[in-house]
Amino acid sequence: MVARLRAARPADLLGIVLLLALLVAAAAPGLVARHDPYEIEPSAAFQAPSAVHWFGTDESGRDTFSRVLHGTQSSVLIGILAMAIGLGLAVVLGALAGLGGRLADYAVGRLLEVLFSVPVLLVALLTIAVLGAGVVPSAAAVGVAVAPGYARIVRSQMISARASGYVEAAVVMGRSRATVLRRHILPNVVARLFALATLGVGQAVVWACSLSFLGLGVVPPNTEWGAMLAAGRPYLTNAWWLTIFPGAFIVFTAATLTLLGRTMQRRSRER
Amino acid sequence: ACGGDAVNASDQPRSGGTLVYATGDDEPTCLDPQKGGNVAQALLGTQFLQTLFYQNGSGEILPWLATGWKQAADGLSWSIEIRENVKFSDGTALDAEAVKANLDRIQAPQTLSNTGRLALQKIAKVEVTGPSTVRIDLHQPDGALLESLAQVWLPIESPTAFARGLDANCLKPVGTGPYMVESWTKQDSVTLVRNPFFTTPPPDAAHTGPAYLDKIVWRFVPDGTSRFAALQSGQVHVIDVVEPQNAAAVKGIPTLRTLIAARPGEPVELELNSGRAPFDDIRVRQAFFASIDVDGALRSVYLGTVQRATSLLSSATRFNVAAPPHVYDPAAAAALLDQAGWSSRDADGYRTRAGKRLSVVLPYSRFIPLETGFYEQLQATAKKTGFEVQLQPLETAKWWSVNNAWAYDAIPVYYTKNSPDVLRITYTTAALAESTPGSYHANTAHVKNADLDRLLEEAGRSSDDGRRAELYKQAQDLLGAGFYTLPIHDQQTRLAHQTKVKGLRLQPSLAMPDLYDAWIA
Amino acid sequence: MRRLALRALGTVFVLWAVVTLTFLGTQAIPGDRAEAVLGGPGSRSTAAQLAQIRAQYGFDRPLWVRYLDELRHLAQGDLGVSYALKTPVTTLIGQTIGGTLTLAALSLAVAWVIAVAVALASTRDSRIGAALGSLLEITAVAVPHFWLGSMLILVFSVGLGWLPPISTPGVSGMVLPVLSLALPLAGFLGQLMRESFLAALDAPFTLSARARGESETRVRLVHALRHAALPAISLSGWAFGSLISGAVVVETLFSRPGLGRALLSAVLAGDSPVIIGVVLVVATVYLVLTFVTEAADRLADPRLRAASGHRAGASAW
Amino acid sequence: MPQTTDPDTVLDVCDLNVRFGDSDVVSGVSFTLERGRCLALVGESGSGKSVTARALLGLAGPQARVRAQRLHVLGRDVLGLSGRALRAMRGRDVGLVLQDALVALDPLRPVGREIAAALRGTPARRRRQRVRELLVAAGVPEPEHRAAQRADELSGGLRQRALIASAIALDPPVLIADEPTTALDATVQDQILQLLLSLKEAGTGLLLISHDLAVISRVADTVAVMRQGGIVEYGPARDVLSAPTHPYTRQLLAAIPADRPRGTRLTGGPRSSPETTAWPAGDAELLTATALTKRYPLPDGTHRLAVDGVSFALHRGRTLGLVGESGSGKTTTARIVLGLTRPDTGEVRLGGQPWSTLAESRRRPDRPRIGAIYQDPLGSFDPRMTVAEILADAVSLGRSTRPAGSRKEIMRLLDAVGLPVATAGHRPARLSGGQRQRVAIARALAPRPEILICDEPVSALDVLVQAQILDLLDDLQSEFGLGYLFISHDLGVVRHVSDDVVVMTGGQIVEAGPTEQVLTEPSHPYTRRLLAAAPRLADASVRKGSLP
Ligand SMILES: Nc1ncnc2c1ncn2[C@@H]1O[C@H](COP(=O)(O)OP(=O)(O)OP(=O)(O)O)[C@@H](O)[C@H]1O
Ligand SMILES: Nc1ncnc2c1ncn2[C@@H]1O[C@H](COP(=O)(O)OP(=O)(O)OP(=O)(O)O)[C@@H](O)[C@H]1O
Ligand SMILES: [Mg+2]
Ligand SMILES: [Mg+2]
Repeated sequence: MVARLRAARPADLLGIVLLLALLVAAAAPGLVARHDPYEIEPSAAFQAPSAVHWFGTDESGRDTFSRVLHGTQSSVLIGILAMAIGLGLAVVLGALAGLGGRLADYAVGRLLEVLFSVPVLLVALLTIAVLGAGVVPSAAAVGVAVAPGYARIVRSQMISARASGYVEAAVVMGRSRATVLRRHILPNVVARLFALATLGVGQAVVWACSLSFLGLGVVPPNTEWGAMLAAGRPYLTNAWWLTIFPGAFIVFTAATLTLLGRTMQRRSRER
Repeated sequence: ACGGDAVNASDQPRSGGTLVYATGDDEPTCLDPQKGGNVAQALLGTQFLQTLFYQNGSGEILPWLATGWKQAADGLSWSIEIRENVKFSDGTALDAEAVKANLDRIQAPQTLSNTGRLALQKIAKVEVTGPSTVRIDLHQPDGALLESLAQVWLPIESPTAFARGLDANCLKPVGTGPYMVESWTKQDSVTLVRNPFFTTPPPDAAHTGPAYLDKIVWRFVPDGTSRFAALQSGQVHVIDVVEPQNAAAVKGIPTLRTLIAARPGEPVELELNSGRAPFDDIRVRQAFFASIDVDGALRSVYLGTVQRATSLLSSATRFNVAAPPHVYDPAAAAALLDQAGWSSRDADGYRTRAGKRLSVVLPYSRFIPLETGFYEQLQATAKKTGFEVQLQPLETAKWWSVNNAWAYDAIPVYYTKNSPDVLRITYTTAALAESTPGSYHANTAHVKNADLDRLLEEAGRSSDDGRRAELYKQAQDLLGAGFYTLPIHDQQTRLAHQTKVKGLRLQPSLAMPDLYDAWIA
Repeated sequence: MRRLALRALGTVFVLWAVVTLTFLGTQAIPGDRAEAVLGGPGSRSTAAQLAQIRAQYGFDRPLWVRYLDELRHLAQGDLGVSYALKTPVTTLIGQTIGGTLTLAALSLAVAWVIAVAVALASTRDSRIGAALGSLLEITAVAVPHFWLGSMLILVFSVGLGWLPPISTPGVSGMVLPVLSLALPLAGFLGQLMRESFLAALDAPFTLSARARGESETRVRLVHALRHAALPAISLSGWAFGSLISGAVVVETLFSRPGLGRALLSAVLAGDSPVIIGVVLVVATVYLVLTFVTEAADRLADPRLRAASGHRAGASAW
Repeated sequence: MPQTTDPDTVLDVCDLNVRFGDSDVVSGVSFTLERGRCLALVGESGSGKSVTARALLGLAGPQARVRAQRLHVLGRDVLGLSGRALRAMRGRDVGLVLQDALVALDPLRPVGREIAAALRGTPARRRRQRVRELLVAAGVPEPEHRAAQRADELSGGLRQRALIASAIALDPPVLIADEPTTALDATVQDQILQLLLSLKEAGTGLLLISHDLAVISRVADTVAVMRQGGIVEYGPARDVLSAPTHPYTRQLLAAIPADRPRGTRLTGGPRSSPETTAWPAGDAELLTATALTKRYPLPDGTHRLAVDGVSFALHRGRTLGLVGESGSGKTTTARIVLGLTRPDTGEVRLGGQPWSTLAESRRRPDRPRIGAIYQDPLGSFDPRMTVAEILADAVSLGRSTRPAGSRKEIMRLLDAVGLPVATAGHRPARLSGGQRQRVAIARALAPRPEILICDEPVSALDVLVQAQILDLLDDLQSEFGLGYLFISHDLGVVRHVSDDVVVMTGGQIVEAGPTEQVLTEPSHPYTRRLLAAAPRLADASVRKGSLP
């Protein structure tokens, strides 16, 4: 572990440190944030950032720092959930196309083309329109919307794994299709997807926030970043902190995860 | 309650120019307010449509497209004189036939009028009695008839234009106002130009003759931040639906000014569905009101720019009776709930009765002028007493469905109307519309009270102001004692404009902006 | 010839499937369709009115009858009339498509210019420079459109007063919307390009170009850039599609009339003719663009002209 | 140290050192080169040959730290030149033919343009003509047509020649050719060497880099043997190749399989396995292939006959060599034998039983009887598995439960292929090429097969490693009585390892028989052409006499 850490580049280390910070914020926001994120205090509304309220307070006098920190949980949860849904669908579709023979491949290929030609956001909007607003619907919407993109990747990875030398070597050694799939193809594809998923969580967080901005995200008073942004943005000119900080956290989280995902991609390529 | 910039005498009004108005209200689906009938239509319609009567700042009815009127002794018939030599902007003449055509049209079901139709419910028939006189026959006396006919939702439009069909009329209604519709680019803007046939300025206008402005571009800018930024950067001249924080900011900007006035009717209020549990119990309703800190919310969310409403009628409506507002009193609320049997609490701190949580469904929508922060504070304070408030942000159409289906416990509403008769429309048993389920019902609080019905019916029939005042007071007291409605703040017209825009005023009947006198310095 | 015919057939199939999916999607939106027609603030519709509308629009017919009806109309080129706006969908799309396509095309172009500039400026020599470059890209990708748009408004409209916060037909009104869309995309394209640009700079053929005495500028412009552009070109069709999604947000933010905003309000209002019409148009544009990017791909990469068959698709979104 | 006084001296290098980070990749290298002469740099992979060459042009890379007492090209000090002067020098004074010809030309541009890019100072209208002349000079047929094609539309040999054409575009007095013939067919290799020789005769000073001593012996006047960044032996080619003084040079020479009879060891040292064989003697037929044909559809609707009427048999304890130029159908034949490709007609029988006609599920139980090793061993390993896991998987025959004693079996396999136990924990990607090939062999041996199909198993390895692998295969054969199908395009290797040999071209077998007979008295003209082109040490008699 130490040796591996030493081999890491500064950017990787930065990614890891940031991720740890993020995880702490998601798991135990109370450790750092001293205020109750839901506690209203109308008389303390719109206070600029200060020693007491690091990120200022919002229109209900709630502490923005606490809210942002507590928001990590739902935002990251949405990101992860969306990714899980998206990748889950993608693996099913991609596996069907990559391993299911020509007909299945053709059918899935057409389906993906169809899904690709429908704007991502529309798929998300329709999902929300059907499911209603909330954390899970938000995640489902983003997941369903991004699934075709990942399905394409999974498909091509399945195909390239299937055509790889190691699969051929396994066939020559007399391994059955099931064994080859279980021991070689799936583990290799899934290992790559892990990096991809990390990249995707960041983007999913961003997408989910966009839904919130359009008024379709998480139901108040949930401390999700997108919802906070949507609520704080009207006060952009008078209380900039309500827009800047949640936004910065979205960027920060998405960037951290992207950084990490890229590191993992590079590592798996180097291996 | 309303007013305009006093036109500075040293500034000579200047003709010409294009005024850009950015509205934050929804884009109408039809420019003809006879169809449907909402505020968005009224805002635009005020610029190119006019009514038979005009209501001035003190609530008096003045002639406008009508020149005179006479009520029969039994109160069941009105005869109205129509102004002569008035032309619609398509060049056709206004006459008695045209007025009858309009009143009939509003009542016809295929017109799909809502606001107008409700206002004319008491009309039995309209008859042309001369080239410039009509007679309106009623089922029962209607003290609010003239007030109704002074609302832009009941405008007099060109019957020639009606012949084009409902949809065509929606695109380009033809009226007698100072401007006329030139074009409508959906989801962008409506362009209005000066009406060359215009002869009928509002009675309290600052000038006569044609409007000053060549053109008005009425842009739909739903995003409040962008709207205000556009005003600040000089890109637009006037904006409406100015958000409180921006209204506060205008005070520090010398080139900008606000123009804010209450609209008549019922204020923005929270109504409790007394038709189902838990709010079928008056104690629970009372406890709910006592567990909400309205004042605190208004002060913080609205930065003190909005006054608490104290009456069931807007401060701009005649006969409103100020009552002491409900105060935030968690202790009293707790006591009431204990009495009502909601005495135990569950793990999340919410009150329960017989294993059922004290839960309140509150659907709201963006078009109701209350900020998200207000709902959140309501939710947070009510939680302390043990109410679980389930907020449901909904899109407009969905919100109406929920409303029509009675699927709410508390619901924010408002009703714009220039008459205390609004109470009859929204609180009588008839307004429950129980005979047709899934239908619109104005009685959102589900009030079913024969005494109240009687009071409001009589008030609606009466034309004696003294009697009306008495009846409306009794009605308001009765409603107040029932804890159905929590008034929050008056619905307002909230404009901000460049100081170089002069002569901007509001028409008192509905407090709609009127750009007839407006000019750009 | 045969290939073209097959392709045309495939396109028709995709469009049919898109319509079917969207139709089913819109039908799944809860709520009364008649309410969507009468809807809008203050609709206050009576049951009689709703029933009237249901009969008039045929909402009470079975799903498959409505579906077949929809297909029949679409096949005749009739996109129907918007429930909410009561305008023919073709008119509505005609009014809005230009703005959205211009916005998307300009954003794509600007994103490309930025990405190419970043790629050309990047080297392996300076670690700090490289780290900074990739940090900027990663950050750009992570910025939500609407937040970026808000920040741009705050700085350039409210603060400096240089550019209008709500869009105008002129150039100045385009700058902020285009930037809001282009910067995140530039980050994405930049990542793609810079990586393959550096790979190309390390490739033996650039070494041999240097060994021939070719200048650094020539090596970068003539050799490396073309290689770097390949993955970005392949993804541009996809990127254009994603810009349409971004347009929903940006058009709302900057109050621009456009397909995106039309789509958003249609979804919110349950206005299925508009949803289906817009999606059909967007899908068509997407398909045309895929065709164009494939052609561009072939132009930029002659290897594809020789090899038949299809290449693996987008690697990320 | 030689001094630069001679005006004929084109390269003068004294005490060249190149560092990457904290590792010295080249240290203390010195040599000179004169006009019309050829200096060869030989040595194993990674010994610093290419870095030395690149340093001469100032192209060692931005991370490289280059120091030297003298680094003179045509009397000018490269280290003191500005970037602009360096660029002016490249191509004009020194031409460089890069190691990887297959990827050294921009795949997106026609080769004509690539060559024209080197033609600085030539007026634009003259360039076309000049490119044509250069292609002709480089021995490219149909120059007009070729100039319009891109590198990947050309065969390896043509690419190599196009690359040379671009390097000699400005007639530089010095030409550096880095492994110009590696990975080429013998016939093509021969053509390239002819071209280099003619350049040398025309007065160009030639710095030739290769790890192939046979190639060097044909062209070089002087040889410098490099090892681990330094020159271990430097002198006239004849002396170095016939009377090597440094043990390393001797090792290199001994490792050349060409003309070394079957069974002689290439690495020196004793056999690792006991001489006694555990397998019954006798000429048992393990596998027969009869009249195999395979055709592949082409994009234009026609077909290519990849394999056309191929028949042969594999015997216990014997090796069948399969030679032929690229594209002659060797790999396709191997895949048919392995049951990966179904032949259109003809049949493969395993131990007299049907094999190629079986359904895959029926074939599976007998699969352990045939093993395979490939040219690219790395690609044939699951990248996530360590060596131990790979071998355990092979030992357990794919059953996930590990049989008792599998660990011992793994150790035995590692030992059999001469790998240290420590390698068990590594992933193959971290091993050297030779080690990887050993792992591949160990894996193939695990199920105790009767037959090993080896498709170009040593083509990617350098001579010394190649020698080790060939010896290992030889040992294993005598120990276990394996029958080998050994595919290679390298006649020298095939000659060394095979008992019998078949020669393929265009999918057909043109000649077959015992190795010595086919390769000493070829009857088919194609075989004769192949043999004539095969490089060998220029003077075999000299070499034989000098061997210890
Ligand atoms: N840019 C570089 N950075 C770090 N190390 C390098 C670089 N280029 C070459 N090396 C190292 O320098 C050593 C010598 O490399 P070089 O390419 O000169 O070997 P070579 O003798 O040409 O081998 P081969 O026969 O395989 O071509 C190798 O160990 C290689 O890993
Ligand atoms: N899957 C395939 N589809 C189409 N053509 C193929 C396929 N596999 C091989 N070929 C063609 O069949 C011919 C024989 O190929 P094969 O790989 O057997 O040659 P080879 O002798 O092994 O060549 P090399 O020495 O380059 O490995 C070649 O022309 C090749 O292009
Ligand atoms: Mg080398
Ligand atoms: Mg081969």
